[in-house]
Amino acid sequence: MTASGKVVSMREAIAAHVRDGDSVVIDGFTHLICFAAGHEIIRQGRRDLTLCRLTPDLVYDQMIAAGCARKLVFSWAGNPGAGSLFAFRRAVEVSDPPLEIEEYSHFGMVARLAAGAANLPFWPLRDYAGTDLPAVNPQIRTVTCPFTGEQLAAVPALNPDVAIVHVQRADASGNAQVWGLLGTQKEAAFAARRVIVVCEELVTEEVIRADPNRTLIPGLVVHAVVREPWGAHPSYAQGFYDRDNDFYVAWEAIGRDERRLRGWLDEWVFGLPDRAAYLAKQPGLRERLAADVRMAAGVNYGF
Amino acid sequence: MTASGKVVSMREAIAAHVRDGDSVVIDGFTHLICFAAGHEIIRQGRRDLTLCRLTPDLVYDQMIAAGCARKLVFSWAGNPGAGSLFAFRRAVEVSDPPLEIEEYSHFGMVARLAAGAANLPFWPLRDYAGTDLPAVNPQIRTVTCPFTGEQLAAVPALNPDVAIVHVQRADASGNAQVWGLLGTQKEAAFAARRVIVVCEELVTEEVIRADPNRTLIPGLVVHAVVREPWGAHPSYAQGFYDRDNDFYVAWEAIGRDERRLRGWLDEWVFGLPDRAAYLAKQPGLRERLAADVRMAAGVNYGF
Amino acid sequence: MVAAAPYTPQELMTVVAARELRDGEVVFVGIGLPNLACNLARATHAPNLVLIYESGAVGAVPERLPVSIGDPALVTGALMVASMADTFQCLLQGGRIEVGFLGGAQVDRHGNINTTAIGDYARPRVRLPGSGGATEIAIHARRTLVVGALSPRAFPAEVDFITTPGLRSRGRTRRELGHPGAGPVRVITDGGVLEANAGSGELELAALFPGVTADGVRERVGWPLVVRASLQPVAPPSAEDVRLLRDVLDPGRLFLKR
Amino acid sequence: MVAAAPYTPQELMTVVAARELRDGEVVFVGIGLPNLACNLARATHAPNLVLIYESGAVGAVPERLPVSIGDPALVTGALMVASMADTFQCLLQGGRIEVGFLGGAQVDRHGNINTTAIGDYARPRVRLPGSGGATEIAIHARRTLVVGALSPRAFPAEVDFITTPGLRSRGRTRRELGHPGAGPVRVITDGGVLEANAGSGELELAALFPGVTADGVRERVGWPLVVRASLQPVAPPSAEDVRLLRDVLDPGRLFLKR
Repeated sequence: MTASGKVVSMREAIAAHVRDGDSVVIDGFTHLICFAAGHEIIRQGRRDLTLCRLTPDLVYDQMIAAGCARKLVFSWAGNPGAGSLFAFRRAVEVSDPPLEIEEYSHFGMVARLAAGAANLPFWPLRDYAGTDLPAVNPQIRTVTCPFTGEQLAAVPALNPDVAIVHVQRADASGNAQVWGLLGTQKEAAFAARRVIVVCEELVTEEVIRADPNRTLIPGLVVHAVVREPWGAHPSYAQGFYDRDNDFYVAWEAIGRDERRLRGWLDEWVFGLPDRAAYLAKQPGLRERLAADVRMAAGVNYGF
Repeated sequence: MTASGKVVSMREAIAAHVRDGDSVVIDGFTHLICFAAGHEIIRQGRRDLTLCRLTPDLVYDQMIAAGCARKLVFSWAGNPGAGSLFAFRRAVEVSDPPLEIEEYSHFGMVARLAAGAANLPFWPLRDYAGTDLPAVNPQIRTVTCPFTGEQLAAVPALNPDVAIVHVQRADASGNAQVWGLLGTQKEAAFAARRVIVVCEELVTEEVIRADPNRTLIPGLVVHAVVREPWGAHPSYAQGFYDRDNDFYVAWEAIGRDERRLRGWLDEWVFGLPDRAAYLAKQPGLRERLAADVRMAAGVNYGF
Repeated sequence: MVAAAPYTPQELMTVVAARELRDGEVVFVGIGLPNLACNLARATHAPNLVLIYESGAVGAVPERLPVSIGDPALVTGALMVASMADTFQCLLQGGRIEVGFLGGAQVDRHGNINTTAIGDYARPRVRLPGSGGATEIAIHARRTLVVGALSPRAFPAEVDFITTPGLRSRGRTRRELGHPGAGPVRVITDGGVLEANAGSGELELAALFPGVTADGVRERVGWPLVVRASLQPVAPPSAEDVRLLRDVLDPGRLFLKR
Repeated sequence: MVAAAPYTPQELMTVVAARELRDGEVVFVGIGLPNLACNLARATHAPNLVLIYESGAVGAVPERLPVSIGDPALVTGALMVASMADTFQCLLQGGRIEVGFLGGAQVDRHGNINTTAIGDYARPRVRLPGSGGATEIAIHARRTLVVGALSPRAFPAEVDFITTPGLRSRGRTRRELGHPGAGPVRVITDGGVLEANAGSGELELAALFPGVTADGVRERVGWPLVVRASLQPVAPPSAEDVRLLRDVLDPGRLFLKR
């Protein structure tokens, strides 16, 4: 795959790589969650997706509300620091049929993605004994150590059809650099069959090569590169913009009311062509959330 | 443990933390191999050590020649880019009793240290089928996946008594930052019962905190911090000094001749009190090997 | 004598929780009130606490109260950002965490926590967020602290769903289950402190807040709570504690009710 | 016609090895001559080769010939430094490597490689360095190339010790052993190219260097080597190839004998 062929618009990336019925990870642990990709998936009307992530967050709540999801694979489904994901809760508590769920703890989800990335069928961990999680999830099993005879928990590899990872910067081949919290971006990218890298800045290969220890994902596993500044809002990008906590708090009232949520989707997702329009609709955003400057010094790679 | 109490001389660190009979990892994959620590272990006359590392390199050859080692656990015992480790070869081919060996491939050794770091008793990997390694090493076993029924290779955790890791910079608490090749420094430090961090530069905590993504080893697992500039020579430290390839080449002739090797140890290890004296004895070293400047730009950690 | 500052039970609960931490300890910090208590401890008697968040921030020194456990303020100035795999495998499973600090939706007689579902799992009356990292934190931390306000609903005799194992889970002890940590040694509530009885595997009332009676606590707990013969007194928060909580740590009242 | 440059068999072997690589491929580079061949390919027909070293350097563009696979020149200007765990688990075991490029001390009839010991393992006549990453490279790379000079000792019918599995190991095929990669599809020697016969699992002579006869190769191989009916001709190195090898890539003759 030539590098230049990888750089596409979000619309093109989603159209080419996300299909009805796919398992999808839009990764990010609080940090670098690509809302722009989730909104484009909603706009393109994808159905029957299996959405996977440790922390579904607001974007999966929006995708559930928009009818994209058949199943959720997760470990913590809340509105971080603010409360509930009400579309998720309705889908589990009252919808008929309910949203299918497959549930782990964070460590279990990290282990599943690590196994997928490593091309191992399972991952061993010391977890779950005495809890009710294995009783409701037959994918949590045990494995016996061939050296000590100990019984450990085991979870199966997660190899999603598509991983969408937002990063601070990438080159046209998809070599991607991230700093701040790393989520499971690396594991998701290595585990997935198709990888879309979304970046705040599209940089030259020289920028990447100047600091190779910052590269989290090599371009050789990446299928599409999308430049989408502020594409993670209301999540954040360290060094670019802060989390929009006001929106997370506001989502409580929006999400709780099904009609209001529908109106929000109509106005902010279906009613807009792309992320540029989403940003143009919020003129004060940059001033309110743009990151302060706290530069780290560089290091010497000479020899 | 208070931070200030951790900063000691190499002599103190080895005296306090390396004991006869210990299993020891002096880590580093070509990069950042702490010869200064190996020489101090020789000077202090440690015996019956189990030396563990993927690539034993010249420093383990020297330690074997000096009689420190009872056993070697490894995956590639050569003089990288130059030839053989002759003290090792003699110890296996002709010494009576021979040096005990326990042998894996690189992946197996990485997996052993990863298991040790993660407090797992074993690590699964797709490896070794069809090779003779399991026949000579009963620690290479198999494990069956509880999901697919596949049989995978398994290696046991390696939890050395002591890990000695050389790094570019650390603070007084042992928070250590590394760039360039990472070896298995992180895994060795987390796997070991006692950890000695040896640094090119002892920096303030503020330097570490300015770029937290560069921290490879947190101080909370570190027992001693030694400031030892050029402590990895003839190995190298990216951004500080190049590998002394001339010495690696010269070692072929020194190592091949047992008497000459003994003479080398007398002159360069037993005959010197410490690394400062070793450096003083090689006045042109800095000029010959000091690294060029190839600075990476810093990144923004603001929010 | 200086008059005690006026304070709410929730504020005292947070202060008492903070007092449980010793300076220099390595703490795995859960979301919500544990986060606030840890940052209060760091601002008062324990400036060298090493705060570790499941997001991978190690040695965080947040300049503002982190809204979530993935707040960017946890990264800026931290000692380390670990990958989540390293955080769970090497730091937590590796036995490096001295204290796990959790909030709980429901805590039962044996210290088991339910943050998964109220009612039937398949069709719950209330679907809660789930484990997050709590399951493994409570298994691996050398000791676990839990903080939560008393109510019969929050403290049932037995939780509907064990998300996070306590002192005894479905009849099996931690030793039988192979859990390395001591489990929930103390549960700090807004009326007093419950403490583990290692023999019975039950939580018992060990300390009372000023103005609260043992019966007042028992009314808000769903099992016949054992009350220790000699209850420890609990000192009210200092004026400085209250000032820090209200003016510095949580001025926006994200966690503390007015 | 331009006269062919004078060259040594070792130089031609290196050039032929380099020709096996297609531009843009992802190559896991072994120590020694493979390293030289990969860097020659990158300097000639395959500028977009992605060179990956087991040390963790990904997309290396060394400004000098790396002396070892952990040379600092592999890091400066690389696309990525991966941890060794990620290099072996995610890149290699993850199936991301198109070509594994190995040198071998001993290669047998079935392409098995011995880099462990000549003679008895417990008390070897010659103790070799061991596997390094070769065992897993040959298992996981989609195809493996091996480069090594012919001699009866270097090409025995059966190796004393299988460090690295070939096409068939102790009677079992790669499929039976569950190996994902195709194994050693070609062994480039200083007399010609041996190629895998998928049916028999044997290496066969498929191409001859100029001036070398099939019998000349058979004399230096320890089993009755199958010679294909139609042998491919091997073009001599270009003057530019020879210049690059001698003046640019290995001026110090670290790998190439004079």
